[in-house]
Amino acid sequence: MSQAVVKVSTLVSYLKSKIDQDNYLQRILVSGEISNFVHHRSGHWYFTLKDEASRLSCVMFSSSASRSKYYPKDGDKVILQANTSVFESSGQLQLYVTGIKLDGIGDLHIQFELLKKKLFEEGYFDENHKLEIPKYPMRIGLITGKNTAAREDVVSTLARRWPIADLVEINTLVQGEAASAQIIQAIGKMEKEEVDVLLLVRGGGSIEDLWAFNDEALAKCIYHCTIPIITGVGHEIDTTIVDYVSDLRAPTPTGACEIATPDQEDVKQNLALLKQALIKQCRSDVEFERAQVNRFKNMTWFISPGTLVDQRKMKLDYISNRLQIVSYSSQKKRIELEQVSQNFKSLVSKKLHQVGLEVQTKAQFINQNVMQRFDRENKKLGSMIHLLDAYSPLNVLKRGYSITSNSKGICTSVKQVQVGDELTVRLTDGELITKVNRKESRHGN
Amino acid sequence: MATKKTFEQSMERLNIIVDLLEKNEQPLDETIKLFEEGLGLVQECDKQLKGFEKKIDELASKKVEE
Amino acid sequence: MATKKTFEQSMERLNIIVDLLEKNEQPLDETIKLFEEGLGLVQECDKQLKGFEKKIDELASKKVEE
Amino acid sequence: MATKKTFEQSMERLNIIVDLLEKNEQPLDETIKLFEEGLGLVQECDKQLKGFEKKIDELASKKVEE
Amino acid sequence: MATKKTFEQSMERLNIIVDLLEKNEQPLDETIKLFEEGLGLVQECDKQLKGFEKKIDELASKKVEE
Amino acid sequence: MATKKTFEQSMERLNIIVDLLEKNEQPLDETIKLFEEGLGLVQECDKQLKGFEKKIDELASKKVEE
Amino acid sequence: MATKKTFEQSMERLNIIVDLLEKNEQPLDETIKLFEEGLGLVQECDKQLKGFEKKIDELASKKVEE
Repeated sequence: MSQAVVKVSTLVSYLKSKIDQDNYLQRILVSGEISNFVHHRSGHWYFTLKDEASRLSCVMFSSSASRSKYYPKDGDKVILQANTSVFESSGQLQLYVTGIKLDGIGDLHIQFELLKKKLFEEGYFDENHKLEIPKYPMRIGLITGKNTAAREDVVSTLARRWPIADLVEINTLVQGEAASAQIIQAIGKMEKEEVDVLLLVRGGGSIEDLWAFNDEALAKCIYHCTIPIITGVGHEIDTTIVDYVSDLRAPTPTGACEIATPDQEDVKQNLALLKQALIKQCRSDVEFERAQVNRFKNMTWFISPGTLVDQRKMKLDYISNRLQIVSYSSQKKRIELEQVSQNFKSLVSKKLHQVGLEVQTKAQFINQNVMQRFDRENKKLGSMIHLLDAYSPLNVLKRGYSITSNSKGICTSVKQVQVGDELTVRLTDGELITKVNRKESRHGN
Repeated sequence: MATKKTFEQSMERLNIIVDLLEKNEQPLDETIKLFEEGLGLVQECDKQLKGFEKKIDELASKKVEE
Repeated sequence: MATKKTFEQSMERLNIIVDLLEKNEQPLDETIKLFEEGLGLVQECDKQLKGFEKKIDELASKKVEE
Repeated sequence: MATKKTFEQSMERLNIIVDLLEKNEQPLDETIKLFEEGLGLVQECDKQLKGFEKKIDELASKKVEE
Repeated sequence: MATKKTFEQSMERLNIIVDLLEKNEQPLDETIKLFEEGLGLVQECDKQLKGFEKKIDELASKKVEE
Repeated sequence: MATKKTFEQSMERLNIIVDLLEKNEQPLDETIKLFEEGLGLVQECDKQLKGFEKKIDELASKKVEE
Repeated sequence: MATKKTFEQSMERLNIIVDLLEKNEQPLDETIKLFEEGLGLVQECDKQLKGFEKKIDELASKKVEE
């Protein structure tokens, strides 16, 4: 065995600390039957709680026992409120009881269940009928017993949590036969007081003690009450009819006050948060808009509005330049004009030249023609002269012939001549003037 | 204005205002108005909360009388 | 004129004006008018916003004083 | 005449004139008249633009002063 | 006579003259007359063009001065 | 006589003369007469042409002077 | 008698005379008369031709002088 050996006290101490630290084992409710009940002279109660299978030893110290309305006896079936721990001296597991009450169904329990069933069936517990509890009540009604711990709990809780609210208090009996009637009356007064919320509280007790809160009339009064009512009757384990019919049930009077009120610190914090949210949200909204405005402010148009004109200026310059085309127009016209002018001048001089040539040609032709004509006529005349010369009758004279003529003409016969006649004899180079001396006729002729 | 409202109405209104501002759907003018109103409500509520000390004294005395 | 507009109306109009100026299709006279109006609105919005900013600062700082 | 025209009308007329001059189909007298008119319109437009710029500068400087 | 004609009318007449001269059907006297007329028209057109150019220069320089 | 003729009439006459001379059918006297007439016409035409040329030169140079 | 004849008439007569002389059928005195007439015609024609030539020269030279 290599394991460490511990002392029993160490083990017990360890066990005790384990159990004490377990929250599930603290303030638990346990049911069972009492046996071996001892009321010690110190005021502490010692007993055993058992059921069919198990048993546990219990102690209820005098501080708790003295407050208990119930006095236990062996054989009673009870419900305990207790913390679990180990009693070190005996090493025994023990319940340290803080509250005790009778369990089991007695007469009152039967009545309670019947009334609960009846009211439930009649709709008095209907959730839809329950009024809403105001979040920030400024006028809180409190109905409770005078000088009770429950009242003190409520008042101190209110002072701590929500001192702003006005407390309207009506003290009533909270136990006994007259209690429920007083409470009904108090609720009526509270309605007149116009409180925002009404607390109906009472400390813990036996079912008999709390019986006033199981009253049918009170339940109906609470049901019809126009003010939201929070009940805090008894401790956690105690449930009464008013708890079912009220608008909200708290486990304790303190709990009722806590439900009815906000914690002022929470509210202050909440308020601060809301304020921060307000400022933040508003700032971011304004900042967003500021960005928008700055965007506009920084737009080209507003910083250098000249850009609005630039485009138009360029257009104007462009068109103004294009207007200068007008000089091109005159240039073109000038070119056209010069072309026409040159054209017609050259046409005229061409014409003059052409006509001059024609005249010259004609003049030349006339000259030539006329010259040729002369030539021709000259030649013709020349040939005539030649022919005339060739056929000239005077040619025979060269050969020695002569022509004799008298005054009557050429003499071809002697008969034409008389002696004594004067005759002209023509020779090739002149004439002889002769006189006929005699005549001789030739025979044969 | 806010003084006539109950604390609860003021708080409710404040929450609505913060919601509206968070949604940010209202025009800027409205935002400013809401902001102003909200801040007024905060101050009003704050004032009420701070006024409790005086009141607790009154309460204490009242209790004694009963 | 612009003073009677809410901030949002002014901003909306500014958007329209800036769009128109960007397109630059309106006649010159119109451009001048738009520019003038736009400038006025920018100033107006700026003024309003500054007012708001101041107011927020004042209101927010008021908390500290109290 | 031209002073009663808006900038855009003048520019439109200028475009027509330039087109006519480019086509160069009108008689010479007409060309001169068109050129003269065009020149007048250019001066008019220039004047308007300068006026616009001046006005804008005034408005912008006014803005700065505020 | 020619002075009352527009540049274009003169040019038209000049073109007709050139056409006539090209057809070469008219007598020489007529040719001379056409030449004389044509020359007159050319001078007239030249004068008009010079006037036109001068006027354009004047108008253009006037623009610059302003 | 020929001076009263237009250039074209002279030319026409000259053509007739040339034709007549070409046919060569007229008596010599006639030829001489035609020759004489033709020569006269040539001189006349020549004179006219010279006159025209001179006139054209004058007109053309006149243009330059202007 | 012959002077009154044209050059052509003279030449024709000369032809007839030459023909007659060639045939030589007429009596001598007739022949001589014909011959003498022919001589006369020749002189006449020659004279005429010379006259014409002179005239042509004159006209031609006249043209040159001018």
